[in-house]
Amino acid sequence: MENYLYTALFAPLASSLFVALFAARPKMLFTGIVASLLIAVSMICSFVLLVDVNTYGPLHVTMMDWIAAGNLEIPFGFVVDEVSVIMMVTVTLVSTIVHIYSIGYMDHDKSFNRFFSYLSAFVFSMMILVMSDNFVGLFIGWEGVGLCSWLLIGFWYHKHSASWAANEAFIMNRIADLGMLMGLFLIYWNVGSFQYDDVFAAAPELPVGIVVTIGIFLFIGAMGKSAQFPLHTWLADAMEGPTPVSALIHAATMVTAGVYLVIRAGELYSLIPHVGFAIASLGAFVAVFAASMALVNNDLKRIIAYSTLSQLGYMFVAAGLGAYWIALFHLMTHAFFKSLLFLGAGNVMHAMHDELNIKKMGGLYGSMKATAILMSVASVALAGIYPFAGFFSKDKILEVAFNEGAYGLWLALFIGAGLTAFYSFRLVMLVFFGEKEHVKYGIHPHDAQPFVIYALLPLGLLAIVAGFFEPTFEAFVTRLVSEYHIHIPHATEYLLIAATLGIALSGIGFAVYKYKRGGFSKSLEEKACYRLLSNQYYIPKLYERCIMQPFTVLSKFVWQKIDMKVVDFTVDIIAKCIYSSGQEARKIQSGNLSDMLRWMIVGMLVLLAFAIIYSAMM
Amino acid sequence: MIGLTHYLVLTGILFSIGLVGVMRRTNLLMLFFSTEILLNAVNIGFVAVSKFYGDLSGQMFAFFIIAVAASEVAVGLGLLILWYKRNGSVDLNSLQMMRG
Amino acid sequence: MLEPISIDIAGLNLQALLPMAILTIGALALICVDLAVKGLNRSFLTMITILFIVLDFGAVIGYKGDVRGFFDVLLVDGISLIAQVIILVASALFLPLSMSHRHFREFKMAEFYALFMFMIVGFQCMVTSDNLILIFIGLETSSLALYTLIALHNRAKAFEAAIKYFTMGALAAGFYGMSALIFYALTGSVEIHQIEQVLQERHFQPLVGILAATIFMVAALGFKLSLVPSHTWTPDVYEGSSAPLAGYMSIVPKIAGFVVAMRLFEMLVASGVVWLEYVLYAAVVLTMTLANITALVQEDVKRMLAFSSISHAGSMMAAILIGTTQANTALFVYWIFFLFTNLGAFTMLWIVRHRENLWDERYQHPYTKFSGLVKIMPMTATIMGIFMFALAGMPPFSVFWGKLYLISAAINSEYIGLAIVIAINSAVAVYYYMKLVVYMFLHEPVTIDARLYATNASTSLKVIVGFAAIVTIFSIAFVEPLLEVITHYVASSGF
Amino acid sequence: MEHILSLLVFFPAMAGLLGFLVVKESIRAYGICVSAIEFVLSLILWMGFDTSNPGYQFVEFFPFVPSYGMNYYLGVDGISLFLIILSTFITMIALIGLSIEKEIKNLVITVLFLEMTMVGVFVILDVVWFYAFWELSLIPMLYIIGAWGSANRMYAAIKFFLYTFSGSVLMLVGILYMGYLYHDATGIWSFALPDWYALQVPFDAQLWLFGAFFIGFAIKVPMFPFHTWLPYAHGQAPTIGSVILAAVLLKMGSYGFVRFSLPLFPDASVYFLIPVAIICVIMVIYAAMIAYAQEDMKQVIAYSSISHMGIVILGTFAMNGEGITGSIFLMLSHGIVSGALFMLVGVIYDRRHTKMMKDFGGLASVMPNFATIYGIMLMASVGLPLTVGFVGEFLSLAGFYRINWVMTLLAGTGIILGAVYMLVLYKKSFFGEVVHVENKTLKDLNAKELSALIPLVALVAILGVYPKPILTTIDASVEKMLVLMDQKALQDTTKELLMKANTIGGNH
Repeated sequence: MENYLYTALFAPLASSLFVALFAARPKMLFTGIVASLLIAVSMICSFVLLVDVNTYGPLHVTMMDWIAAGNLEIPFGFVVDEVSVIMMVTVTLVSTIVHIYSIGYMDHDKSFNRFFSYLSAFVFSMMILVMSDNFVGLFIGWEGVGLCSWLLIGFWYHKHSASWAANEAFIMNRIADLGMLMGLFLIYWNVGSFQYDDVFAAAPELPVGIVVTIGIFLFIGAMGKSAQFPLHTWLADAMEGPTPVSALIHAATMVTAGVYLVIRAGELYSLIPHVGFAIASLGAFVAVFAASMALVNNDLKRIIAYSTLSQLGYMFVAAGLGAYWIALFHLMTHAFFKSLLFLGAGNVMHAMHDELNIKKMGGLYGSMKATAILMSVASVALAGIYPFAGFFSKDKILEVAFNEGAYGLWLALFIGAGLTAFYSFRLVMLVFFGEKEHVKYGIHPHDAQPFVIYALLPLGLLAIVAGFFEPTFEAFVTRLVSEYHIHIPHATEYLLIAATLGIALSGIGFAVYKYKRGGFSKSLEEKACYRLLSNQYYIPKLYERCIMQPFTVLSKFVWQKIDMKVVDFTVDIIAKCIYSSGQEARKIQSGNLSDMLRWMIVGMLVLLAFAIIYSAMM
Repeated sequence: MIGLTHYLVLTGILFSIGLVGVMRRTNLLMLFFSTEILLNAVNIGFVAVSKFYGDLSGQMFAFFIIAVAASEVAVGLGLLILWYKRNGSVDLNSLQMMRG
Repeated sequence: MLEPISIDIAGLNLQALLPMAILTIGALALICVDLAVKGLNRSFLTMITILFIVLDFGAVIGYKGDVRGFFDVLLVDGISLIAQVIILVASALFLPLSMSHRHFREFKMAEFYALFMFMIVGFQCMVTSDNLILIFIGLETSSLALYTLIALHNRAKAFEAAIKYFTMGALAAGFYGMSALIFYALTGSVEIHQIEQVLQERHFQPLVGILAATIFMVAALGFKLSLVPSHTWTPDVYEGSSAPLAGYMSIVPKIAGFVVAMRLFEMLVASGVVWLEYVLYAAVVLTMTLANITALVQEDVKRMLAFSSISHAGSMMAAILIGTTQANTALFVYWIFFLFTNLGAFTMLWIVRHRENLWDERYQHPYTKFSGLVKIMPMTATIMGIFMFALAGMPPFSVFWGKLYLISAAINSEYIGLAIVIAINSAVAVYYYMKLVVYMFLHEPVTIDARLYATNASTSLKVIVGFAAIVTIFSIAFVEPLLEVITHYVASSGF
Repeated sequence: MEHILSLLVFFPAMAGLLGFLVVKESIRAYGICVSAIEFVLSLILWMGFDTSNPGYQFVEFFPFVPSYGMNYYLGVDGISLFLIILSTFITMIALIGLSIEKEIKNLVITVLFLEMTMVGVFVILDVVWFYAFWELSLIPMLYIIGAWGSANRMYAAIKFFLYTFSGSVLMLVGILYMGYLYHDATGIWSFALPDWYALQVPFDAQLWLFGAFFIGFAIKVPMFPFHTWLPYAHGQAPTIGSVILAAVLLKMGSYGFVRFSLPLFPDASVYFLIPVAIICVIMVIYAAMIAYAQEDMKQVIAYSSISHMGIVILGTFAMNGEGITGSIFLMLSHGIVSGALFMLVGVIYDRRHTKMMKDFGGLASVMPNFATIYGIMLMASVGLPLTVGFVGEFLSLAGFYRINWVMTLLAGTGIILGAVYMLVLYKKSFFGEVVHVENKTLKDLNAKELSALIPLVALVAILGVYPKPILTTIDASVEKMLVLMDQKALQDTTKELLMKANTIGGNH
């Protein structure tokens, strides 16, 4: 089975390196095909491993040593267990589809080859992230996906906004990574190892304070990667990247790494439930917070991005409250329908010649039926309507919140569900139905190439049926992570389900009703509340004003005023002082013989005078 | 009775006169005179002390100083004449080519 | 009543006079020969003089152990031996510089060589005696000869330099006489070892007298050693005299002066009068620092080297202040290395000397003259650069080892402050040495005519430079033997 | 193999002397050959190196001045081995990438002499000779910066020289005082480092001596506030000068800390641990901020060097195997990465004769290979895992975490700020549209430049993925040094701190 493991891991790397050879050349179709094939190989191996793990249990290999210094030893070790194999399957599945999709999507791009190289590199990093058997290995993947995300967001580097967004994403992640590093150091100095097994075995023995600190630091890392408040702004800006990237990285896989981390470190977090609750609270807050921003946004991709944020919030609620398998389940289902949604959005963008404003679309159903259906399916799944995948996972999270007695969280999630349903269908309505606004701009949309649509079908299918695997999934995953039992009476449970379904349906209904009639009036956009939301609570502006600008000003100040005018100046002034004292001393050398003789005599006399004073004192 | 102290005071006075002369004079010739006064002041002291101790070396020293003073004058005057021939002046202030 | 004097010829130990006698006879003979034979070539004169110096050298190293002679006024001990060796070697190395490509009037005259030998005799007298009279005679003989040698260069600046040097020298002679008088009055003796004995018996009382005598002596020797504030003649005299003589002056008179200072001051510093230590300390620090900062702003390389030699003399004074065997050894080691390095540097200046002042109205060797020399004469520039870095105390070149040993001596006697001052001063000093390197290596050349820089070069000059360069670069090889020999001699003379 | 170290030190110098006889047209090839042979020699040294022996190997001993304890004493251990290889490697790479035509003969010969001094500093075990090589290395650098630099080169060269020279003269006083102490304790003069290691220096003396050595090393590293010579030196130096300066010369300072300050003065090192760490933290943040404010590409990298060296020193003062091994590895990686970055700036400077970021923009589309290599080096510089930059940085910070977590956190902001200035640089220069017409016709890397840069890229990846052979070799010697420190420590606090720094678990 080790061969499957290594194949699953290194096929993407091979793909990336192979394609990279042609990166500087003009488009070559085979690069896309080879990359897709290799990723597909990786996917197949992942599925094989899934079956294998199911049958024979986890697989653990140590490839080689990496770092050894002092007491520290870090190997390149990989573990395929119930959690990581789920992640592997999800990642490779979505990746394969995105690769195939990209062959169509990036068809006209002159950097076609480069794109596949980056994309495969991302898959490799993600595989390392999920497969590592230690925290530092995870950190390699963690940073690796960050790098690929930077490369891919800034893929169209000639656009200022793209490269800006890439940098923003990288730097924001770095901030969180620092927190994570601190967590790693703390783990090391208390456990002496980074291996998951060792750490989890030792964790119960550690003082609670330390476990809490570790938990907080690790979660700071997770917050960055999963774009939780207050490090969330990069995700929306990351939509500058090509749409397949958004689908793969910024919806299905990378951003869920934070959730994966919390699930992975579940044994640690279960020791410190209050930290878990804090995580859950933050998650619930983000769930509503992000959804509210999605309500008014007009940018096709940003809406979906906010929705991703919101869904990540849901996952954190589950993970924070200890329902790890539910978090993982939602992670998986979300990956399916959200990437579908993004890929559909990509089709729309292509059709609209990269127009993103949904106010300028409308009535696209006529020209791109397949996409419209797929996106609608995804939206329904997102909204959590039975029997679509989202219903099963999301509903479970609400139940968990209720079960824990965290009614506040439940309420927040409940509202979030309604909002989700509304904005999803606002999008669907504005894009596919209603007035054909795009005609004004002279655009004649057409649907994507057939193979692109076919590529999406598996995702569509999974978005519909994935929910039904819930019991199997639970049984499988809880072999590793702790089980979670819900003690709500059945009646209440059904009531809750009904309520959730109800609010979701009413959200959909409201959206459909309202946008069938041309949407809200313009006057609403003038309201303070609307402006607040459409400006994302002014948070980006706040960062700009309070962090970036002061930092720039301060940096300039430090350089020009402190470094040049104080530190360097001091050095120069010392040198100048010595030099100018030389100019002064030079005056002694007047060249006049009388002066020279006087110096001699006066010097002697002064000493004589001192001598007399000194002897008198003695 | 004129004792050692008186001679030594004389030495001191002459030496001071010499020093003042060295500091104040701007004529080279006068400057040389002043240095001669310095040496002769020392001579008086040596002879007096020598007599006081009844030791000959002081007087020997004095003789050597006289001899050295004489050769100094020879060299000094030679230089002075060279300078005078070249510059037509024996003023110290004409000796200021090199400075700084 | 004065005692009748009886002289025991055997007790005179006239052999002790031999070295001085050789050169005196040589000088007289040279003058006689010159009277008889006209138009002797300078090469003949130079070589004859060198031969006499070699003879002298042979006579000097013939000695073993401390010897007194000639009414006990001569004292040939370890330090005098080393000092004489240094004096003779330096003389023999500087003299061939007379054989430059261009002809200078003074080198054609037999008088020059005779005076040169008399001067050496003077220096030898200074170092081989602990009698204040003989030291005075030696001091004056050498000085008077030196004034004349400077004046023989026959330039207006040379006369000015000679007059300045002469006048200040005369004043210093007065100070010396006064100091000797006071010592004599206090102790009734003019022999340093007897003075020391008497003073120790009297526990250095009366203090004011001893202090006054010391002050006069500091002023007198300070002139010779160019200590602040009696240093003012140095740059002017160096500038006025020819490069070989300036280089010679930077080495030989000073080593003679140091030996005298060693004999006198170390006795006094050991007296336990802290104040004297302070005076010397102040003189050392002032001399090094003032000379260094003034050197920073010089425009002429020769003047810069003059200030540099003042500063080096300041470090040497530090050795005398410290006064341990290691310090005295350091002094000699330092000075030997300094001798070779300065020999090289001044010879280079002599080589690049041009008839006219092409680069500056006043200066012969302004920094600008050396601009971009590396592109015109790479070898010359490199060697000059090595001499400069050696003077700056850059390892592993010559002066560094002396400086190292000196600082170590300071530290071992717990003069940490002094060690730091020396160290900081060498950091300041590196600027002006480096300035020449910067001009030679980093500036663009002002002219591309290499001949301008070699008008005075001759084989003998080149040989001397090569020799100096080799010693400077491979100085490390000589450190161990030098240390061994010098430590032995210094220790055996009780310093 | 017996005299391989002497050969390593003096081969380049001999070759430099013979180089005077080589004609100008062939001198570049000559330089490359010599440096390649030297590099091979250093590799042979590595092959012959017994990794299981943490002590000095290939020792050569010849008493030069026995009466004063100065010897010709060479030896190499895990700490110095890779720095030697780094020196020879970087010299070779720098010569391969050399693009200067003017006075090239003098330049190549100077570089070969510089190589001698660099190797000498790392192999010599006699402290006076160490000082000699240390100072000698200034002269070739002075010449390189001053003669081949840009407009303000004189000022930069002189400042570099005077500043570092001033710092080291105080170190000389310290060295001699240490010799005195040794003589005092044993009655023998010795300046041999292994002898000194055996000496327990009294606590008060340790403090002063630490200070004296610190000034010399700190200026060389350079540590805040003694760093201001560095931006000028880098700003004005030609590419080859910057490459060698950043890659090797700065490491002499940090090597000094490991070689001298820690094992000779363990108590003082612990006593001054926090102040030094504060300086390091300031360096990291302060230099990173200044780097962000720069408009000149080369200055960004110059200041980033200061920032990285802050982490190196922090790791050194972690007093544990993780930190010190990490800091030495970080020296190597910084050498490779900053050398490569300076070389890359040189590439673009050769083409455009400007280093201002505002003059570029959109280079990624005109020079894709250049942009790729630059990107790789940039990522190594910000410490991305699986590049060489990560290993050292991670270990250094991890090591120091044991001492003080707040300062580690603050120093860790370096990885954020490093990303900020590097990415901004990359964005300004490589991303965006090509605005300047001159940039549209720029040629991508040529064969010469590629042959210089590709080995660096390969090393960045190889050492990032498999640093273990190097780490274990270093670590063995570091552990030996730590044991020595522990044995020598006079104060209980020192022993406690060493104990704490080197054990897992326990209270904080």
